[in-house]
Amino acid sequence: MLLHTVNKSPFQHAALGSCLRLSKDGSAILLIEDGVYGALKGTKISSDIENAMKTKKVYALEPDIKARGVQDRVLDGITLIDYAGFVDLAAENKAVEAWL
Amino acid sequence: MLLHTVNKSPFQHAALGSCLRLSKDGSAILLIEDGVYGALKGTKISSDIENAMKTKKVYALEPDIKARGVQDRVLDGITLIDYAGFVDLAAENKAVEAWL
Amino acid sequence: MSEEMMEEGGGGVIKKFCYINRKAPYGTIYALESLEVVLIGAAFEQDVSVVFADDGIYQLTKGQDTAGIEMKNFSPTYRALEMYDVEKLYVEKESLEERGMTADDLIVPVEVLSSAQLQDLMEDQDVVLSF
Amino acid sequence: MSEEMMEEGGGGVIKKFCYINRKAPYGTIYALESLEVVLIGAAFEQDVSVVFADDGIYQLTKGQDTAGIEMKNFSPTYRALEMYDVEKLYVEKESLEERGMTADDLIVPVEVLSSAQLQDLMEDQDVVLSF
Amino acid sequence: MKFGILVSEGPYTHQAADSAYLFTKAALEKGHEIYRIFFYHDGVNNGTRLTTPPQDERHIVNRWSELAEKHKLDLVVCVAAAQRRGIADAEEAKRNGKDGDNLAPGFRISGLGQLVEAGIQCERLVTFGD
Amino acid sequence: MKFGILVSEGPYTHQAADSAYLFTKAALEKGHEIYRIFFYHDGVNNGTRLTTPPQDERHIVNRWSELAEKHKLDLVVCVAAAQRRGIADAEEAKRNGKDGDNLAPGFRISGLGQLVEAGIQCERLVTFGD
Repeated sequence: MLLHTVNKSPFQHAALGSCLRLSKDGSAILLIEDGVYGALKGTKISSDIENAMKTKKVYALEPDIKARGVQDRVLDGITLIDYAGFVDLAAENKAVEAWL
Repeated sequence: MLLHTVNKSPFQHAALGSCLRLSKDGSAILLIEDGVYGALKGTKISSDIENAMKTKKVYALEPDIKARGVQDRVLDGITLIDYAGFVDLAAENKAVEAWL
Repeated sequence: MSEEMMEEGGGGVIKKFCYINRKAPYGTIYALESLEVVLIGAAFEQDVSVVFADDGIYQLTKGQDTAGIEMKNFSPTYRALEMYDVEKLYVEKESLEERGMTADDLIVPVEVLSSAQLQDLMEDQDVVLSF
Repeated sequence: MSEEMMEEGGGGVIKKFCYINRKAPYGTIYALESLEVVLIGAAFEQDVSVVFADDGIYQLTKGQDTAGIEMKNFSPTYRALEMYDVEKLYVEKESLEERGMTADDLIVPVEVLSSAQLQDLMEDQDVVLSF
Repeated sequence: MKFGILVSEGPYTHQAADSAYLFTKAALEKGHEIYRIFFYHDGVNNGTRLTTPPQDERHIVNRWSELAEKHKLDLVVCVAAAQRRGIADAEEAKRNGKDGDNLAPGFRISGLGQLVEAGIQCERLVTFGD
Repeated sequence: MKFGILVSEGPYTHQAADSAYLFTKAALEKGHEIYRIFFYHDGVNNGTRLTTPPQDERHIVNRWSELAEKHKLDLVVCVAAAQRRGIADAEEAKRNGKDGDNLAPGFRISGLGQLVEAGIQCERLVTFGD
């Protein structure tokens, strides 16, 4: 499967929406940089990502989460990883698609 | 009143939405660069701009419209202007706010 | 560099300056470089308002820890704005709500305004700088 | 510049390369510089697919006239892709519909795929380059 | 009328630099005064003389230099933004111990105060960015 | 595993350059090979030696140069993108009639073919951009 990375805020950009629409069930989605705002509870897009999590695995880069001070708001079921974990995900999946 | 400029595609960015929400009735909105995609008929955001046109004046920069090959799709009621017209609008309004 | 000579170049004019912050910190540099303008601008003794809307409110999130991305955490600087006599900080209510946040989640005291109130505030400005 | 020596550096390997274009032309340079990669990449004789989705479909709009913004109109170059043996051009149906467009509005013949078909196509690739 | 222009993005990558140039030219043609053009964020990259765009593309940097010479424009590159991005005149380069400089003719490097001052002095400040 | 990295944005303005660096470092620490790091679009601006960021900020360009020296990395700046944006080594500068150059140590300028070739040779190509 492909690893999909999303680095844009879902409140400002359509990138996360496009990724969710065009990624296959069973694939992995990694939220990085401003993309980590998509990993949070209680926002207007939380239900979109919760729906996606029924069929896809969602990760968020912990250094980016902590930088933004949102570590206490991460949705249950999202796996936090560090850069080493990002490298592992890239290696485990067949190719990496960046939703720029 | 303020002149509001929007230079982002409404399909990729939230800038046009923020501009419509935070600009006052009676003010002028000028679509430039990729923002001109917001001036077109038959798109999923056409009704948003049509609603806005009930209370605000909407302009689009013709050189940007033509560059993108969309001159035949512009919504009725949107005024096309050139750079000289842009300068006039900036001069006529009290200040210019760019929705970046 | 003739900057020092120009710093007081306003010549007694006082204008209403509004800085509008709509972008999140760290993902791009706009938030940091906007703050640098506000700090420099404070020396000109204008009537300054700073607005945070859309993702700009994330600039003020408490508990930022940037060690893991090797960038400087500049959020404490917002607390210093008061010392520069930049005291009018506004946050849009709708932007907070969309993100499930309240003013309590922010690192500095702010005035929360509705979209309609913010429209009035911005309409009243002489100079609007957007970042 | 040792580029010429490296141009054939593939050493007989044939991979499935997919270029994904999701940005409009002219507002940013990504569309133009993506096209430059596709043209250079054609010399490597890989199995190339070019996908246009989201605002990327605007790259292919007929009737572009850039004289008024003093930029080069690069849309005719998409017609030249065939001569470089880049023949698999795909456009997402949903992206067209959201913009009120059909394949007839585009400057080159393309295959229109649903989101689901595009998912399958992308999942089948070895290398995905996004612009 | 007295205009100030803020350019926040670099050449070629975003259209902002083009829009700012065409707006400035149109304002001058209409008889307005351009008090200052301030280059901030990646906008400072408009001020490097080392670009060599393809022959069939507009030369954004030279276009600014020529317009500045013709109309005596004040093109100001923000020093703090320039230091982060590697834009330097000979004086800046020397001060920072660099063995080269790249500022284009017609541009000068100065502080952020020049932007605020333009906001005070100009009747309109128009921003082109991303 | 053999990785290629594509960096599409310049230093400081977008986090992409930081993310690419931290990913590369983590990959090296895990024993992977970094076949090449290719700088395209504004990413070419990572390769200027003229930056002087504030003392309390990371030095993005020097960080690349140091990592390249330590791990013998191949840092390739796209020539076409570099010409548009004013990044040049001594040879490029001479060819284009420029009176200066600014390429940082550890970087080299080459063609876009180097990106495609990295896509062919590497088991994974990871893009950092905007």
